[in-house]
Amino acid sequence: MDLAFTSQEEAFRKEVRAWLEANVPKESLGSGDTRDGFARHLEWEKTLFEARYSVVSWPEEYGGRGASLWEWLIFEEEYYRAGAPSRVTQNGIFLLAPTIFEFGTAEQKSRLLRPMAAAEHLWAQGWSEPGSGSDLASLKSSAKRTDGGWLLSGQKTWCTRGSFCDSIFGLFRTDPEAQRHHGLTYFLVSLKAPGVTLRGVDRLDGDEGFAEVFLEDVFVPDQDVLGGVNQGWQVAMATTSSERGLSLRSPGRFLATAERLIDLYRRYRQQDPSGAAQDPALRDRVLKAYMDAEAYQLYTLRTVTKMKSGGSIGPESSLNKIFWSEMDVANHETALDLIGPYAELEEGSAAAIDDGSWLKGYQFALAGPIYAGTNEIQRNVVAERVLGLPRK
Amino acid sequence: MDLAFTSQEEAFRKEVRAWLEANVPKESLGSGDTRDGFARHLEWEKTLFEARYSVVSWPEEYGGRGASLWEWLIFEEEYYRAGAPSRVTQNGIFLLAPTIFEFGTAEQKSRLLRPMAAAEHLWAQGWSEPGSGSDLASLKSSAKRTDGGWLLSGQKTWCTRGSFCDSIFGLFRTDPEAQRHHGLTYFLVSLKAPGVTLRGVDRLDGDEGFAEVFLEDVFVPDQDVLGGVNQGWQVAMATTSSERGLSLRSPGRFLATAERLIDLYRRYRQQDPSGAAQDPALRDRVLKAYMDAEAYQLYTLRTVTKMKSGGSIGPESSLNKIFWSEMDVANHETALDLIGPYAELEEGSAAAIDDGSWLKGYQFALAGPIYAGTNEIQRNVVAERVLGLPRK
Amino acid sequence: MHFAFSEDQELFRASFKEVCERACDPSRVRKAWEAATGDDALWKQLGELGVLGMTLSEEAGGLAMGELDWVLILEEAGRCGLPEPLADHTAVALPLLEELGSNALKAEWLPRAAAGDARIGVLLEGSPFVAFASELDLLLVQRGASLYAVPAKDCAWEAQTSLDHSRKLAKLGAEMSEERLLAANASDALDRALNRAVLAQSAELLGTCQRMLDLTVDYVKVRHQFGKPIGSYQAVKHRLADALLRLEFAKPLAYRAAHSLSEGLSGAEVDAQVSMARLYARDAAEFMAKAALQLHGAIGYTLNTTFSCG
Amino acid sequence: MHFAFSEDQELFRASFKEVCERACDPSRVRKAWEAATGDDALWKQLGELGVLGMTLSEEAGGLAMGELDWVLILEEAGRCGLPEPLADHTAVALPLLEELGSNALKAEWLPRAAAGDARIGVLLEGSPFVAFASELDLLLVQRGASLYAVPAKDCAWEAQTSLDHSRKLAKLGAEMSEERLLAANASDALDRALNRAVLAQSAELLGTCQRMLDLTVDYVKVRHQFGKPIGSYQAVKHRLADALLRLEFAKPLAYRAAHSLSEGLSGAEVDAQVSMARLYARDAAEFMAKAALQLHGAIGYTLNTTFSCG
Repeated sequence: MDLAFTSQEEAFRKEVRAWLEANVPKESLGSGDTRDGFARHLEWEKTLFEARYSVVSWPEEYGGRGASLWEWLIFEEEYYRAGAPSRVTQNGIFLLAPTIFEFGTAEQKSRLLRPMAAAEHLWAQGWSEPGSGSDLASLKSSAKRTDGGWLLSGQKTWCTRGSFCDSIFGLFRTDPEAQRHHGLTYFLVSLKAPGVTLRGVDRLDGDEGFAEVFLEDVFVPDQDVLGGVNQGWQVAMATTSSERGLSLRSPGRFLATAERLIDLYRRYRQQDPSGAAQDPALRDRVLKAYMDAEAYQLYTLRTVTKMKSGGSIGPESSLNKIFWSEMDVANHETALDLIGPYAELEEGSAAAIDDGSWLKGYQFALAGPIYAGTNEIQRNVVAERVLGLPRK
Repeated sequence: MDLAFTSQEEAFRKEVRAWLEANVPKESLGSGDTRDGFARHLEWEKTLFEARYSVVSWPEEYGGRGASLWEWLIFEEEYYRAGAPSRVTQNGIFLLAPTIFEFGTAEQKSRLLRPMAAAEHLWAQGWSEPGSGSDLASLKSSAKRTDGGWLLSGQKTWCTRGSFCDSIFGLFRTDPEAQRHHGLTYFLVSLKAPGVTLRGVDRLDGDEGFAEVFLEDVFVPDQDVLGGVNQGWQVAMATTSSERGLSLRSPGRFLATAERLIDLYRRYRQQDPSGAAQDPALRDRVLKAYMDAEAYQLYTLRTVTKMKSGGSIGPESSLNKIFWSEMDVANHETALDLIGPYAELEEGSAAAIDDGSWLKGYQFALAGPIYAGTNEIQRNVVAERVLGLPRK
Repeated sequence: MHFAFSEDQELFRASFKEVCERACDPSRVRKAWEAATGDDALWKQLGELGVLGMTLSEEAGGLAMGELDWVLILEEAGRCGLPEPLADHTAVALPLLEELGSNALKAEWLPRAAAGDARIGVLLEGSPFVAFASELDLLLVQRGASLYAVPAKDCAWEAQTSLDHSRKLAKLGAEMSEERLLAANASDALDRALNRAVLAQSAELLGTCQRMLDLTVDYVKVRHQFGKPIGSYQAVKHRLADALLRLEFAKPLAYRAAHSLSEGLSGAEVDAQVSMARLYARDAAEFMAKAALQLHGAIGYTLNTTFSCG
Repeated sequence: MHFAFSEDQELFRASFKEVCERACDPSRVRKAWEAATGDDALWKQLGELGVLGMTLSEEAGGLAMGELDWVLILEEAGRCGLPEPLADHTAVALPLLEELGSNALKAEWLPRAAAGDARIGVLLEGSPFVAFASELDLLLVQRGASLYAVPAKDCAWEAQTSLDHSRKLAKLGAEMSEERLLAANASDALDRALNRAVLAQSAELLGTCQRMLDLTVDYVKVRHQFGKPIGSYQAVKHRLADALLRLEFAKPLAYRAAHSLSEGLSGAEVDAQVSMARLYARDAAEFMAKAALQLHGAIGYTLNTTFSCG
């Protein structure tokens, strides 16, 4: 067992930290799920790409640095530590790209990856349909064979930042005879194509960050099928596993939240002599935030060690998802309880604490137990596939 | 709304309190689930009966006082407040008797009730079988028709204090063709009858308070069928509802536990300057015990008001069961955390706090979420029968 | 001992419920989020129903209703998501004004407040914000043991954007001066007002919780995944059973506190009863809100559902 | 960065596991509940395996194992429910004795302790009771910054009955006198000993938790109600998934603390790491114990199951 990073890795950390200190915008970019905020976030994405920090773990040919998993963890830690902007490109980079690396043709890789890393081509996910959320295999959108490609019809919903993106990726039923997870194919669909209609959906947090996508005989060429025809379920599972797994939620994010929470607690403890900060029960919750973030970091280090030793993360990634998503809600709740009556003030309110970022963060956190497989589904997966309990 | 008792009711309270003060044994009787302790408890039951306090809500002809539900609540409050011994006759009085009152013949009432109240004839329940716990309707014990009665065979388990009792009550399959909850009959079975074998089962708390009962062609006369032949399920449901419902767990018990806990907390707060009692988070839990007990009392007052106004308690009694059983566990846990390393000492240990009664109480409380319908089943009942969610 | 509401109390609740439900259909609530001011027609209608003056004495043109009478009304308002300052106005401000106000002030404001021609708000110590600030006509302000009355036009609001867009918050900018003083040394009345404010909030929370539960139960009955309603899954059942459990055990605590206040009781024990009512109501509503959001899935995360308006 | 145990560490665990499992079949554990003293043959066997002296230096005839080496061993002991004072003896007492004892005392006790001919216990400050008291041959006692050694025959035990009948508790009756003094001003060594004691307990709790989980998973797969295994009900699944979650996130905290202690680190940060290990291990074990009891139903409430011996 060795819990230190190498001097090379520490050097990388220093370099990242210095670059971030010099480059992270001093002013908030606003929410990346609003039109204006999204534009500002895109600028930042381009800055990141130019410094080759947008996809550090990718091969150099696609704009990355070929960073190891350890270096990636270090990068993420520093990124969140620096309070750098959220990544509006994340659905492409973290959900679609792993699938392209695994199933894409050489042509797809060279055409799609670099523009994705450069934030020149923007991707939204198109998993859910109105009747298919947790039960993704019940989806109804279909693709009919046509000359040189396919004609896609149907409706996709909860496409995060769909209104601002160029393309979506998702599953469509290519074999109308097949049932459930058979006969599905993984498509990459341009939102500019004729037959596509987009509708923004207002979210609880006030942003229009979701879109519904309606498709009516939308032509998609064969080159935009990812993986084999009728193999979509297997292909997609690779992606959802990376959504659930290690890649999306690096420990750095929760460590940074815990640090911010401790800082908030210290401020309140001084300035609010009759408030919740004086209640030791609240101090216990602040400590819990810190300890949970450490536990999550250590758990991740253990998992990465396993992967580096040739192991893989299977259904255990569900434990990961349950832990971080519920920790994130709890930590933001603690912050809101700490700031008491100011908790409900939104960004831009004169009296808001930390410009309403705790409320915003809470709303974002509340989605955690829902998306990427609800935590109910995740607990089923843990029980059935890790503990071996009977499905029925 | 009127939250005061009448002067007559308050007079009854005074009388009960005075009698208990004069008569409750000063020394602990030990556990009623051991042979010696049981004998001492029987003495107490007889004292109660002679003063007409063993079944205050029953009609006078059976040894009661015809007390109203309000008076019964007052009696129970005073009983627990006085720290009076637990009732080893409770399975008969609280589980069987309501069924006899509802379904018994005049002959059964006059033969069975008074000896039960007088603790001259002792009853144990015989609900569960090795393969039938939560799923009671899957029971396999059977009864064959014979001249003047029935021949019973099978196995009953978890019969509380069965080793010390005279009879059990339970369900047997009288129609071998019928499925599940059809074709069952409610029998009263003497444990002295030929063909009965008893085996004590050691419990987690060290007492032999459970028995397994094996029956082999045990003759039970027709007069000991309660309710109609093949009507056993309906008849038994009345009993289980009273086990779950209002009667078994009067608010007085939890109010008394909360008072004892507050007293313990006060003592520790003074005498243990570095212990858990100094942690405000623990104080919060002590307060929660008190508040929960009050909430439970108020909930019960509301329920009794509804019953007095002609309403009935239906599946809502499951809410009751979940609440008191989980509150009871939590309150004892708080006590154990308070006494820290002394928590694990059993009754009779020189260094034990309050003679190990908190550990004993905790072990007893832990059974709460299991017996009388597990809390998993209770939550199903609430969801399906109160909220109307679909069974499948 | 009789722990239930009277027929009259239930009847008044029922007639209020009818008006309130009609007034609070989701599209109307959503409009309230966007509107700069309140819905004056609705406020007037509540005045005609007698609800706005319900806590005033009969001499003052009110219904002389005590806490036990109005607790169900505010529960109903919470259930419907009524986007109006009903609780502050009826449970806190009007009784304070009637008790402490000069005859002139009372004559000026009470009839209009009861009739639905004015909204009166309060700012008790410990609260940094005034709710529904932009809709108010008069504000009562506590400073220590003193109470002041400030006409809305002199309030110098600093508006805040709050999560609940219908309940517009503002910080008060005005200084309290001698001519605005309503009463000094009014700590008894103010203590009672605080208890009423907390009870009123508890009642609203209970109603909100009930509404979220009802809507979620309805949703999980019809939303199908894996070939059956999600309400048939045990995880969903148990979560909603737990929500009901919290709600049902919170209610009697609120009603008991209402009863004590109605009886004119005061002191540490009654204060504790009121605090317990709030603690349990808040716990139930918080638990339910998270359950509702989780069980609605992605759709609960949007602004398009009745649920996010409730 | 490599957060995993070495092959050697895993191998030693495996050979200990084999012995331990054989030694701890439920009937043997149950016998230990009733026996007045420990199982000397088993203790001897553990000595032969090298486990009892594992924390001693090679010069003292030990295996010079650090915290990172023995944390898995004690986890295994917890998993098997080994009814012996292995943790106190190896993780706390022997290193203290080797560090602070006189040559004469070491010569008298260390070889016998390592060989399995003696059991050495400890009583650190803050603990009112000595565990496995009636089986001990020597007891180390902390008083402030001093450490004393008391032969068992002079301990003047006041026996207590504890819930875990195999782990016999007693209060120490003996006074500490000058001739029993091992070391004064030993606070550094005692601080480290306390950290080792807490880590050892965490490791045992993790093992116990794992065992309860395994047994409960086995039980809910075979116990049928309403025509299917109870392990197919979502409430059961989710409760056990939550137990696994707690266990799996507690483990790395314990291993990290073991690593820090092995590296010879000390100070507030390491103390905190050790405390976190215990907090999370205790939380996991407590959660699991209640789940195990509940999911075993009435049978879990009896003394006849492996589970209540685990």
